[in-house]
Amino acid sequence: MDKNPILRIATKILFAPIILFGLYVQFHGDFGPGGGFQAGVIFASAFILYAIVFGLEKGKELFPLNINLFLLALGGILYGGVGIASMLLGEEFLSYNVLGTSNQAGQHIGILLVEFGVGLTVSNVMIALFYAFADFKRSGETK
Amino acid sequence: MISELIINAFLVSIMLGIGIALLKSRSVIYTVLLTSAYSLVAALMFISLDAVDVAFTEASVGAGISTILFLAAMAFLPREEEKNVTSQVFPAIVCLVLGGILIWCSYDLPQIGLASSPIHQHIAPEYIAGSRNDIGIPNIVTSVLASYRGYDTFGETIVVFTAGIAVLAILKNNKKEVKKLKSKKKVLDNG
Amino acid sequence: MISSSLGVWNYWVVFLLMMIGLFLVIGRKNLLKKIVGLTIFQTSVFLLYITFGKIQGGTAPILNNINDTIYSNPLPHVLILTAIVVGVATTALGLSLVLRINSEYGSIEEDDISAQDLVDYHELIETNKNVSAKFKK
Amino acid sequence: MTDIIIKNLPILVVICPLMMSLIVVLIPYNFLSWVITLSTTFITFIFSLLLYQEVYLHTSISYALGNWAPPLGIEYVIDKVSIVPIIIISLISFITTIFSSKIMPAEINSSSISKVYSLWLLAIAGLIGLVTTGDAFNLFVFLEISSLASVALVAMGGQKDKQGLVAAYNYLVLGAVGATLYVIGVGLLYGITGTLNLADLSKRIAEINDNKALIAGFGFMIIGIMVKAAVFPLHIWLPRAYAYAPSAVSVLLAATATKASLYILARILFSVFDISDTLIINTLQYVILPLSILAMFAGTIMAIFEKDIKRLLAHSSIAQIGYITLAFAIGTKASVAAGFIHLFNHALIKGALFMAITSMSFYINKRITINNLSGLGREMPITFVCFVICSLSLAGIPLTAGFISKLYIIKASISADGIWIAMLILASSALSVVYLWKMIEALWFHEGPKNLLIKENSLVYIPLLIITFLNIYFGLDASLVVNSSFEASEQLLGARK
Repeated sequence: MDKNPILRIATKILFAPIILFGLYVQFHGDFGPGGGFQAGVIFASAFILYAIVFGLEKGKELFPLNINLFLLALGGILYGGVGIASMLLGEEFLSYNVLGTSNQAGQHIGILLVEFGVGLTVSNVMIALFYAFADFKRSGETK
Repeated sequence: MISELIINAFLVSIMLGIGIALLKSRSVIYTVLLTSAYSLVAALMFISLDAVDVAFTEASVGAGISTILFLAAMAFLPREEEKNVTSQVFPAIVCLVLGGILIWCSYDLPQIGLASSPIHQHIAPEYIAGSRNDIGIPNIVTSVLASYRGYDTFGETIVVFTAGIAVLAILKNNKKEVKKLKSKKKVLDNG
Repeated sequence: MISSSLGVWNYWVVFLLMMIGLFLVIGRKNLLKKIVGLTIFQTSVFLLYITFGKIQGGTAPILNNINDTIYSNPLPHVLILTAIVVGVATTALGLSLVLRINSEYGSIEEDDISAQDLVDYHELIETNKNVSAKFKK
Repeated sequence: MTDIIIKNLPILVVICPLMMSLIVVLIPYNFLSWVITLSTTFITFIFSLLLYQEVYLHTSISYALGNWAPPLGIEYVIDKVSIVPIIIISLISFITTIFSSKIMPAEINSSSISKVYSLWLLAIAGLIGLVTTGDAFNLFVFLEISSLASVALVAMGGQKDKQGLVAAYNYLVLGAVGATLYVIGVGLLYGITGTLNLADLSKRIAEINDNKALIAGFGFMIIGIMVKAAVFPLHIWLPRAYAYAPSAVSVLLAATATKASLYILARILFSVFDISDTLIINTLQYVILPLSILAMFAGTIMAIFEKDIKRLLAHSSIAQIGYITLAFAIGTKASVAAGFIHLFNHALIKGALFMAITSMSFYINKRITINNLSGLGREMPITFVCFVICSLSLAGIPLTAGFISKLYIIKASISADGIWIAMLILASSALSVVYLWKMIEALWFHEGPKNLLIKENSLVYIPLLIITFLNIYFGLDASLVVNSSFEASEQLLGARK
């Protein structure tokens, strides 16, 4: 598949807009439909498309496995970290009110961070799942 | 309002058709594609039921990523399902009992779209008011998801994380390494 | 009258879809088909929840500045967002297990697998019996 | 700082393992990941002890997550009831983590150890979260965390024996079906009441009378949880999952996994729904009671004819779960208390038995069947003396923890006019001696292989010694367990009667 010029060029053209759309969905989730999950999946789809068209090795060069694993945990840590921060500031777990100057500002900051954490974890898990499934072939073949 | 219900009834009938096709199909790729179509129709149905966020997620997760995973897995799996040899009477009875109970209780379920039923009166109005006043975010689903029930979402992030780690741990084990490990271990042969 | 019977039709089809999903899970012997069934089963449950959340004449729960707007119930939407992601997590884990089972057993049919397991189990008991008999003298 | 900790204790017992699981996965050194896991489980145990103290000061703690007052937000409820399973899970997970230090690297290849410890912590956190939550849907989320993590842990057994994969698959599919049935039940109840908070739900259910959807919702919730709790005949996933999991995982799951679900079962039966309601009384009397009695005998008889030891112990677990549900089904305060006592004691007993048997597989690279147990008692005296003590405890011999729980179950059933139930319990206990004796006989009275030179590893047997000591200690001085259980059942049933 990596020989087909139409697919390669189409992928190169599409890659950036998909990421951009992912970012839009991520940060526009407060105002319209969207949020961390959807954005995470869209992000992941860009990298999966790249890996499908250019091959898994190229995909891994673009997005290495160890960074993938790190970000995968980081999303959850970010989410939990927001909760722990609010706990340290004297409120209950995940009460965002204390994070900002006013209650509403705190809620905004909290929701933004939390959604970002969700997006990070979801996108990286999806990429990791795809890598793991696509990679399975090779460990099967060497047997 | 009738038109909405007709659209719903139409979509749900398509889903029923896909479901029956799934029962009959023996080819794996056909099954996977039908599942994807099923999710897509479900997403349409969610839109017509006002659940835009859910529709978005179902379309991207259910019809998108799930299908990619199914297809990626299918590359290594047999293409055809073998004919069942054993009897399917017992599972069929279980399903019929389940469906029977649900249909039996469906008359006591709130009528679809009735604004006076407790589900719409009890907590939901507080979320709608709170989203405007306490949180200040137009998308109520986001404010409930991330703030009111933020802990559920945290749990869900953890579920996704768990699945990711689990799949990595399950698929990444090389047979060779296990064998090396076994020989390294103190092997006490009884024979 | 029409609206209520259409509504009941809606419920009933959702229940039928659940039955189809559950039947695929417990009635089929193909491991991949079981996971497909699970997806169908779960998606039908999502439909049930979202159906509960609908209000007649309502709109999507995104605030606008028009007064007297009726919003559909956002809570079921939130729950189902969670459940969808849980569902895909289950699917992914199930698929990874199916892949490994296929590479170990060479089949994803339940009957084949349990037949192989039974042979292994008897072998295990038999070989060990001989071993201990040797030691007992 | 301390007041922050005290204030947030209900969430800390869950968050601590949950957050650390995210960190452990990034640790490249296996030993370090074990150390972190061990300290996390230890801290969790300390937190749960502090929580125990707090609960007995305040009788019930409600913790509103995100500071949204329930039923708007999610609520954590710790009372004298839920503290029992929290203590069980955190205690057993700590002891089992010590046990896993040597066993885990022997069975799982080194590249996945840190992931396995991450899943290990996730399973523990999921179970504790399941118990602490006061929200019906949050319960589902934590149910899924714990079951996905346990499935993955069971699947790790597939590195040694391919049957582990099938066991994990069946566990996953049946667990998912159970969870989905539970979600249907919650959905139906939510549809008619409009709330997800368990306390609010029970208030609103009391106002509704004669609604078919209520009955159906109750039924689906109960069936879903019964799948997870492996109540007969929905137990079919359990024997294989326990038998083919890696050793340490078998111990953890056998001792904790079904306990949390059993607690949820009790909680839904008694505190969400009204125990004096005919629906509940009928369910207890005509569904759960007969199923429990069947479980007691079916599990024991399956165990008698089983040759694979881990499977044998798993079958015996089904019988023991039968005792617990039987105690719940009798439905008096004394019997529910007896159920909680057995919940605790069975975790200790089955944990110890699995630990003894699986520590053998550390020395002998084979599946353990009744035949290759021959003569090992003298080769591994420490391990198998502990095994014998805990077997006696399982059979219910005086001076052991198992005796106390049997005593209270029988006492409760007699006082509830169920002499025949007491007779059945005694009969099933007598049958359980058959399979226990079969193992003990093989261990101590059969001639064994001569060329074995086993040196028992201290890190493997110390946790076993601890847990055996607890078995004896709670057999001699059961006041702590008995009092906590009676307080728990008082709180669970007292409010409604």
